[in-house]
Amino acid sequence: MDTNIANSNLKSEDYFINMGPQHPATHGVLRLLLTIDGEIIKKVEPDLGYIHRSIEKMCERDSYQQIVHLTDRMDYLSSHINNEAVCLTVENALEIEVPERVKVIRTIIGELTRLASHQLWWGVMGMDVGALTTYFYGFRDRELINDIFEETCGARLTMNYNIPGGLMFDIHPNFVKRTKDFIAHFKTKLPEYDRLLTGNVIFQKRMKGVGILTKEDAISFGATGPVGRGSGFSCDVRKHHPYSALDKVTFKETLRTEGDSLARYEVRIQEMWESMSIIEQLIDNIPEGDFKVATNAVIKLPKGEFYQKVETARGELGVYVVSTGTKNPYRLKFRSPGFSNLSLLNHIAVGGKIGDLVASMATLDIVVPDIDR
Amino acid sequence: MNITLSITKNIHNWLFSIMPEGIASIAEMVLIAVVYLAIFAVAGLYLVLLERKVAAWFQLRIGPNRVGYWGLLQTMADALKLVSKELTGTVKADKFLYNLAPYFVIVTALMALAVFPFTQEFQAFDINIGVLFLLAISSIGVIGILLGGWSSNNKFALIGAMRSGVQTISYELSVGLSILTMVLISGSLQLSEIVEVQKNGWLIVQGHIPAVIAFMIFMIAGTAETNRAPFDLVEAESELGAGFHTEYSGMKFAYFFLAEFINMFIIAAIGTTLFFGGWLSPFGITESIPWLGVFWFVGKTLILVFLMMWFRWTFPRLRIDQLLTLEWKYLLPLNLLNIVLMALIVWLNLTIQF
Amino acid sequence: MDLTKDYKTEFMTNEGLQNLISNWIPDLEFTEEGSQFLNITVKPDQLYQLMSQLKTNNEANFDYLFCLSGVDWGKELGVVYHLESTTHRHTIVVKVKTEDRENPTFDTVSDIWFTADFHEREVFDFFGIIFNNHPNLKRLFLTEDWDGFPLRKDYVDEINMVIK
Amino acid sequence: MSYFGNIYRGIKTLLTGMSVTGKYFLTSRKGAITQQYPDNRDTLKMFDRFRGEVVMPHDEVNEHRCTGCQKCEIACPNGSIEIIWDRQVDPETGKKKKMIDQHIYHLGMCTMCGLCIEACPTDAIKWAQNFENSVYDRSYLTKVLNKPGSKVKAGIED
Repeated sequence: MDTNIANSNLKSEDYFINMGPQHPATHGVLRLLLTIDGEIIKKVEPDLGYIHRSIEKMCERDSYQQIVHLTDRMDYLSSHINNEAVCLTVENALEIEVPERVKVIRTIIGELTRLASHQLWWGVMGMDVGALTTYFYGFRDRELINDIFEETCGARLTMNYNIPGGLMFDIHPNFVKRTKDFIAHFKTKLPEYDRLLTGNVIFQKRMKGVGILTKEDAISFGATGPVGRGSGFSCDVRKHHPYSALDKVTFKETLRTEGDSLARYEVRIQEMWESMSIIEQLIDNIPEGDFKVATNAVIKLPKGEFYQKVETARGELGVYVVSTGTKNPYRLKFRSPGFSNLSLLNHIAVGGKIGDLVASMATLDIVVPDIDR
Repeated sequence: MNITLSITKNIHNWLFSIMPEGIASIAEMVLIAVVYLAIFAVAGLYLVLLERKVAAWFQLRIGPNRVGYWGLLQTMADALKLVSKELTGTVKADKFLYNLAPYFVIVTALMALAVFPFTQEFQAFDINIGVLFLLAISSIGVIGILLGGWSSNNKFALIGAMRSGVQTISYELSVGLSILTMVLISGSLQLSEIVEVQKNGWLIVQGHIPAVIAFMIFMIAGTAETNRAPFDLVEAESELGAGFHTEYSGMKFAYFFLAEFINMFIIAAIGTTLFFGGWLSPFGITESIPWLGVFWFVGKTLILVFLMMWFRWTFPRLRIDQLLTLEWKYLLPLNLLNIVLMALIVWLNLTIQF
Repeated sequence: MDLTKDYKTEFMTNEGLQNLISNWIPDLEFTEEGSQFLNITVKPDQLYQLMSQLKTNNEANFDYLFCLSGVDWGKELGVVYHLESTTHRHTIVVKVKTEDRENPTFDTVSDIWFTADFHEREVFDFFGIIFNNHPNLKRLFLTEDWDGFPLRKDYVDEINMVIK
Repeated sequence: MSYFGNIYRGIKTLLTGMSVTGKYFLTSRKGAITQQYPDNRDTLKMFDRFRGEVVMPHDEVNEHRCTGCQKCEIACPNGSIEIIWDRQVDPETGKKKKMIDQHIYHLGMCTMCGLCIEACPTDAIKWAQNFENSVYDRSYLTKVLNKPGSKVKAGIED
């Protein structure tokens, strides 16, 4: 059929569609150039840069304390973990040992961040496949985490709670109680997520076998986080290169072998359970001690190159610092998970329908500022 | 022209007494049209409000509560806003078809309303092929959507329109066949007579198993026919932006929007008439007060409307191929089986009669 | 499928890796100074050969390119590749440099690791480094008509850049 | 028979989903999570640490704690803080001393990172919880934190 049309003398053109930069499913200002044949996707070409702020160039001008707050604006849903990545880089380079208390608090808030990010993703995921109510249920639970952040860190999204050497201030007295309350609340709500969306026959049909990514391709594309793990690529930085207090807790790295959208979806749902378990292991025994160690007012990293990776809600965030021994980094590169994950969109979407593209893009969980750093 | 308009005998007689026959019947038709238009424009707006309130309650929200007491004037304000908005369009749009499309949709939606018996006397248009008329009218609406999507010269709109064509044509079969199942048991195409038949028990009770199956198929197909979630591929917000009405603004958009809600009301009204006894009260408890029929009719219809809203705010959207799979592989074969079953039941006199 | 198999370690120390890799190509520079990983500096014309061997060799098996960054070292422009093996869990850094600032050119590795496709476009966008045989080398973030390469050290934009 | 089994299982999952939303529908009266802003402005209380804007507290005799050391200005990543200072003769000691003329804060450029408040050695500036910062003109967002005629509290040295 196809070849007949191709061989005929009829003049035919590809049908281009501009999805975005303002489009409900592209979660921000991502623009996708689609070539389609009826409903079938023939090619997806992302066009980036609509909100590029050149954070890497700005970092070359800022001091190490100031860099931290810029990372809030990259992947704003894992802002705490991004902050942590920069702080860990600086602390490792200076060979500062931060107090146990700091490590534990960082880990707890990091996991709360992951939970909040996955809750938002779940809500938006449902919306992308057309179930609008999930959005509000996801946000209801995320609001509680945001309240915890606001009370302790002073901000709900761009928290900037980490500084090189520790934390900006100690946790709020209510922190432990609020966190426990939240865990107790969310344990009753997470099964509801499954009942509402996961089990739904329409949802299952929409997700199963859609956007398949094999393990080899996942590794080759550098797909990390739930995207990689949904394909069976064991890429959890928390497991392989534990940082902060993550070496003291036991948790399971969720791995699935199917590599389809449903696998990526279920990895995230499972990760929420694991994150809650990590928080539960730590919340009752936050060690006493200082919340920061004194650093010089002007931090100068020794000459050399430093690399630190952490696991954000989206995957592996790498911070690569080239230092010449001055108070500014000579070159600072963020290896952001969203960037690599987006690059495989064309690979998994070709041959599917427009609805499949939206569904698999939602399971990639793209945050555009993370890509347009 | 000898159509019986039986809405109120008094006005009919009065009009015919003061005017010659031809003018009087035209005047009566215009009068009734204006009354229907006014009632259903307002009713449509309140359906929108109901949808928004119901959605809010499903979603842990409060819903519109600023304009008027309890937000009751919210959709009125929206309509005023839409009327006062500029009508925009694309440069290369096919202007004639582009402007025509919304009227197709809204006119067919309003026309279908004419044949419903809201209560014994309250029916504009009691034709003996009422059910057939409904099916015919409801299939014209899709032409408006196709025209709108095609003439907008917008790629998203075109995809939406093509989806709409595929979807509506497929699901009309199921709507038609499930209605046919009920016609088998009622033995008439005239809506007022279908209601009369149900004085011995609503058809969903009379026809028991096949009627329940027919009702389920009718609700699914009816939801699809009105392009509502989970079958809202035509609009598919997260895929196509706004689908076929992407390029419409102001009042033309409002026509599409209103038509969607009136269509939803029509599907629910057909369901009420065919399955739940129309304006008949349960067990005849208010038979002595005829005008309460309107209350029962609207009440039953709203319950079905609520069911469709419940679907919408719970389920994810189907994909286009799954939509067709559902119709051609599940609903249609089941429907055909169901007709045979119903025919057997009617033939062997296994219906339940009170 | 046994997922725990991934954890089996045939981890190679930096010396082991150095011994292994130095057999393939002569005159590679190895250093561990000022970095937590083993650094290899390779000449541009040997880059592709080294990279494909790093991926395909069973003992090395660096199948995961986790970071690809362009760096402007002042006089030289270069690219730094961070590689990890998902089976053996060892890490290596490969650097390639050129002094040609007008027309810096390296071979692409996007056919070895698919992720390099986007990363190399990013490097091209910000450093102006051209990758031979890249399937789709054009600006990724910036507009097609952008003048200059912003992350180079000699880039000046007096209007938009705030210098402290 | 798996054909009918599929239909049965499918409908069951759909009804499960509807039961979840249905439950919330029935309890919607007390379950609403909407914040009725601005109706609840009287009862709305922000958390103590909430970062709304930077302010400089003054005591009742119009004295603040800012010595004009400019550490906040250096710490700020965006240049949101500008300090205009002067060396003036301290009337008490008779020595020349660095005094602020204006502590200018550009709220429109501030990213609420909190580094200035961390850097301040004399706790002269702190966070206020006011979050209603929208104004009709951008220039209103540039604020002078020290009040007119105010001076530094005696005995505060950096």
